[in-house]
Amino acid sequence: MPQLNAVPMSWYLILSAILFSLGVAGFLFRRNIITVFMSIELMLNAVNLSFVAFSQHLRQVDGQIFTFFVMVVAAAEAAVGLAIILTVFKNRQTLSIDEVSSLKN
Amino acid sequence: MDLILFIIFATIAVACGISLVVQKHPIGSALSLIGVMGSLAVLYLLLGAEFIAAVQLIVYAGAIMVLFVFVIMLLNAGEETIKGRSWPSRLLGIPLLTVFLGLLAYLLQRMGPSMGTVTFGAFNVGAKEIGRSLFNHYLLPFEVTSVLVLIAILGAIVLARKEIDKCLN
Amino acid sequence: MPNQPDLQLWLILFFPLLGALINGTIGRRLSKGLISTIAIGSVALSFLWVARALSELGQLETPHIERYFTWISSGDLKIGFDLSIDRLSSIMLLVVTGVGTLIHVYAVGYMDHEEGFWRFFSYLNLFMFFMLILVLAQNFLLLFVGWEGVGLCSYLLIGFYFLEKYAGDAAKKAFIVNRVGDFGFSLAVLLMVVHFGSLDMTQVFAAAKKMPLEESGGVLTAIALLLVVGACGKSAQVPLYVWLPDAMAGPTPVSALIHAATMVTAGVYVVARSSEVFLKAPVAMDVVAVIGLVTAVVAALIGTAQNDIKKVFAYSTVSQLGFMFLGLGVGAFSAGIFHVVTHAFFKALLFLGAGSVIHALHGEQDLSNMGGLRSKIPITYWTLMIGAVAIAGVWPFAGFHSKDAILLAAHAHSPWMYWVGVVTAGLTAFYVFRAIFLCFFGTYRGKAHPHESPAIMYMPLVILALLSVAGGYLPVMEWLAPLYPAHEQPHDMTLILISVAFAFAGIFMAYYVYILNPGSADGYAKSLGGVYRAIAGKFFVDEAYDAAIVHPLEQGSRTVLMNGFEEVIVEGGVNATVAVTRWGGGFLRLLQAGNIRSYAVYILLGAVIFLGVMATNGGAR
Amino acid sequence: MNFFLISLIKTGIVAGVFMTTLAYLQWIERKVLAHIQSRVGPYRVGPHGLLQPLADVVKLMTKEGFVPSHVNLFFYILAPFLAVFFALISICLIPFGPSVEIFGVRTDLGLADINVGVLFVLAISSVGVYGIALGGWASNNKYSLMGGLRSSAQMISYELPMAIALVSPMLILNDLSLRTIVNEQAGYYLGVIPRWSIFQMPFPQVFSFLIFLISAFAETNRVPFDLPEAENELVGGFHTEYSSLNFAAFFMAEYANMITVTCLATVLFLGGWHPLWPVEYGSDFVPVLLMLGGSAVLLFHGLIQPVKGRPWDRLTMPAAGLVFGAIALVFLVPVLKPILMPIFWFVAKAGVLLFIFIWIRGTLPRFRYDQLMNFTWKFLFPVAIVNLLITAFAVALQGPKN
Repeated sequence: MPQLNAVPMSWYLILSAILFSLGVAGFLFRRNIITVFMSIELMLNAVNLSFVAFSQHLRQVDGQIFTFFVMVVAAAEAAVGLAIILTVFKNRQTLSIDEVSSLKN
Repeated sequence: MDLILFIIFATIAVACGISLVVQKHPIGSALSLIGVMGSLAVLYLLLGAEFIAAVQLIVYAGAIMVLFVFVIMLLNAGEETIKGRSWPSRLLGIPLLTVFLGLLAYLLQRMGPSMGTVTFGAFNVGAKEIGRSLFNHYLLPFEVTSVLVLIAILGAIVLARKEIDKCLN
Repeated sequence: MPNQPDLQLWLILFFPLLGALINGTIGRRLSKGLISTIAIGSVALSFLWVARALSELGQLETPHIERYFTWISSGDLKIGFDLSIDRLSSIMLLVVTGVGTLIHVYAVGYMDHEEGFWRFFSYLNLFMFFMLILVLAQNFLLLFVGWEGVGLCSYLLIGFYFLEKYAGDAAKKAFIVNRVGDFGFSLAVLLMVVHFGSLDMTQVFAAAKKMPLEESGGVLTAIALLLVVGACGKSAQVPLYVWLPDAMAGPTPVSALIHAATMVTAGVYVVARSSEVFLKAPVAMDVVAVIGLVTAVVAALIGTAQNDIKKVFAYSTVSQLGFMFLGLGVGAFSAGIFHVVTHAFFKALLFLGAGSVIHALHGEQDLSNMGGLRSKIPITYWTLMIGAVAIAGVWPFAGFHSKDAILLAAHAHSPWMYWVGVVTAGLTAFYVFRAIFLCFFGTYRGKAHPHESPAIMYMPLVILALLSVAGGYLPVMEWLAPLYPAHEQPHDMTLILISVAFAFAGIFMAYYVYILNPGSADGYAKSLGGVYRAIAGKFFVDEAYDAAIVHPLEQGSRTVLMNGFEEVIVEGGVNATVAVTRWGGGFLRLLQAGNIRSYAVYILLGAVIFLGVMATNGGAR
Repeated sequence: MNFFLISLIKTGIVAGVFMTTLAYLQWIERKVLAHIQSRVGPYRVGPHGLLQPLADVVKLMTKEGFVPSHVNLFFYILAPFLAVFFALISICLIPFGPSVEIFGVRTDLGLADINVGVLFVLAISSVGVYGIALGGWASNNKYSLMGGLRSSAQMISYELPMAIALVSPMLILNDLSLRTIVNEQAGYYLGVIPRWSIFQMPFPQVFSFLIFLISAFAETNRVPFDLPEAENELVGGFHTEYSSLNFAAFFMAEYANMITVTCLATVLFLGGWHPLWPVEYGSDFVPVLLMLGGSAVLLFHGLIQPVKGRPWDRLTMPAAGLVFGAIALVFLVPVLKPILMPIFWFVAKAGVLLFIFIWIRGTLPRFRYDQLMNFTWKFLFPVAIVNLLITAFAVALQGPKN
């Protein structure tokens, strides 16, 4: 048990690994497009966490810069992806990812 | 102190993550994702990344997830229906996932001890440093990202304009 | 180079380019007056700038070089965008811009009724631009740019009436034949790069000069011969002369400017420019001389049997170029350049005169439909006459001086060349005056109503006529003397008299055949029989080329390339690829069930494999 | 532990004051609206209606907390608490005054001060939308859903101009910590013009202040942007289905947001606790004079010339007048001065802004939804951007700060 005011670096990484795997699980076992999308966001967050942890470990800003970029890209992705989801729902009246299996209906 | 905070918020994060996966209703997943993000923001603070923590709240929790919730409400997405099958995910999903986790755990425990510990305030990065490095060293990626965002905006408008109008009135 | 005035030589290039751009882009909307003002103005401006530069430079003991920027820099090969003026290029500059200006003025009148006025003048200005690059270039690559550029412009202008098939064909012919020469030229340039590691003329020539003879022999000869190939292409020498007569398909000012005065002399210019190389390669010199002589004779012979007035002058151009090459070949570079100058005057004059005749007859070019125009278009008549006398080499007209300089040098080199040259000179006189007589004397055999050309057309004629009269007294050779090793210039009066006599003989023959007893020509032709047919058929060179090169090429590409390579290898390969792809796709399609979660599983599989590799060979440290 | 103790005390004080202000803000609003509409307003409960808020609270608490059927219970309960939580939390970041000496303890007036305070205020206000949106969605009612959707869309849209309007003073004051920002605004031009960021060179931030104010109206769902609770279109908007304490929670959230936003505006644009004109010109006596004037008026109306039909006034008004006088005297005590003056100025500025809020509610009609969106996207946003650009250029021209 380390002293109270110091967190082992690896714990952060373990946490991010757990979150990432949770995201993967969500992606694999959920059928709702939106939920799947959110699982992707969860994975991104997990990666961000390890980025920031490493930037702390290496005493460099770059990790946080990458996190920043990841966030921006995630925002863009969310905008477009949700728009796509809207369109899909309009065209097929379903959000189940297994039914959306052909490019044209 | 740090350790306690870390444990608290890590637990919250993991719990929310699990609930994201197991929640029946998308809104539930969305809220649990927000929970994850919030606790991650706190962890960022612990890691001395104030700016990133704030941006995490603003961008992720404040903008992206609002969009998610908005869309979920808009489509009034209900409980998900068991229709269609994906044999690969059924057969390979669980084993692959376990193997994945195992490998990650192995690698981590191998590199873990050499990593040392994090104490709060050891290395704080404020907005100034981020900005400096962003606008000097990472200027080109920044500009490119801005273009990407512009494209995304256009695409979103083109894709969803009619739908949103229709659903709003 | 220090302590030299900055003359902004680039402006010389810039004006025509600007004119070309303006006329080429928005010319369609401009009025004819504006277009012609721009075109003439730009050329005149660069003429004035050349004059100013030369007056600044004075004696030009050392060439004046202006280096602007590094154009190509690969490894230790640095090629700059450098312009230079030395005594040689100064003369060429004056001729090009001066004659060019006159011809532009003339063209305004000549092209007045034509379609694509703006197009014509933008091409013409573009040609001036490239020609000036060619002349001003300080390194061979830049020179090559100009070289190709003038080729392009001549292609565009020959094919100006691209709706007629013959124009298009002529253009293509000129282009393709020139390719042969350009290929040689580029090979020469590459050789220079290989052997001298530089293309800057001063460096190259310096290197060539101090290259010891034993090793220089091969290389320099090779370079020189390749240059000669290029020059033959551009200056229409045997065996590559065939494009020039067809090039008459273009408008007459073009024939005058490009295919008589300036572009075709580029070959001569290049040979003279790289005289250092040639002096170290005597073989190449002899080749040049022989080529020139053969060209002169052949072209002159063919010229005697042509009925198209422009064709006649075209062949005379070829033969005159032959004379120039003869001069170069026998080492009389200055004489050759001198002939370039004078020839630019009187040949431009002849062509413009012919153009004015054609203009007068509304596009009639056949000598057999002319005649008796002396009284109808007097100015044209007199100027043309002066030109004819000049080209015939009658004292004291321009042609006399330059041609006799060449012939004397030839005699000094090897007498038989002199005799052949003299005979050819006689032939020249004969066919030129044949054309003159058929055109202006006797009775009018045509139907159109001839009318004198407007002043804008005959003023250039008059100026050129004056130049052809007095041009012989320009101190060109003295000016060039320091550039070239002085070859003995024996003012052997007898030789001069002989050549003049031959000239007069030619004139008299023409007079006898076509004036004293007209119509007798056919009789002589019959009596000559096969020879005449051969001559009239241009020695069937074109047909020979067709049979030897063009037809085999077509057949070869049809059978070997199309049926063989294309269908078997290319299509076979494509089809094989298609088959493989289709088969593989058919297999892989089973994975592409369109189910995103399945894809996710595959991705996860990849990630697991990656992590496994990392874990096994101990990454992540 | 001293630190924890102090912050505990401070938190307690702030919380108490904040809550009371919330309660009385509503009373003040009703009064002001009433007077705008030439009514009297709440008057019966307690002297001059002063106990009205208490009565309201009691009423709300004693009502039956009715939960309609078919609601998603968890979120239905969660929503109001989220709203209140996010509304209350951001007050911790507001600095009310400089660091002062109280009973030998030097401390900052204000709870927390973090380096990226502005960003955090933004973050919290942007998260605040969930309460309303969820409430609207969870109560399983189309009007509420509309309200929720509208509020979320509207809040996202007004985030942008608000954030951009916040950025430009940041550029000038070049720091993100609210306390530093206020300190940056200390001092005067020519000895009289305060260096608040709405006046501060190189480019006075008047426009960004206005933009911030307007988008603040939208952020707090106030008139003229109260689309989410537009009575005449969607019965009660997102809180149609709510009653008793949950309902109260939403209202608390709204007023708390108002206060937070006004405090933020004060800190960012109006120079926080810095007086309007220098102390040497006697800005210290402003509160005294105000209070004395107020007490004089009260005493006059209470004793000499009472208003008809208000028997209680004879008692209450003089009493109030005396209280005012006492307060005025308190302001004169030199020991308390360094603590009270900054707070007075801060409260004064925030109060003026709050009054403007109420005033506008009493004056302007409600926007239509498309007008609302067009307004932010086609007017506010571009203006904010242009303002940001101009500021950036001005700052760049001015060169680096000392």
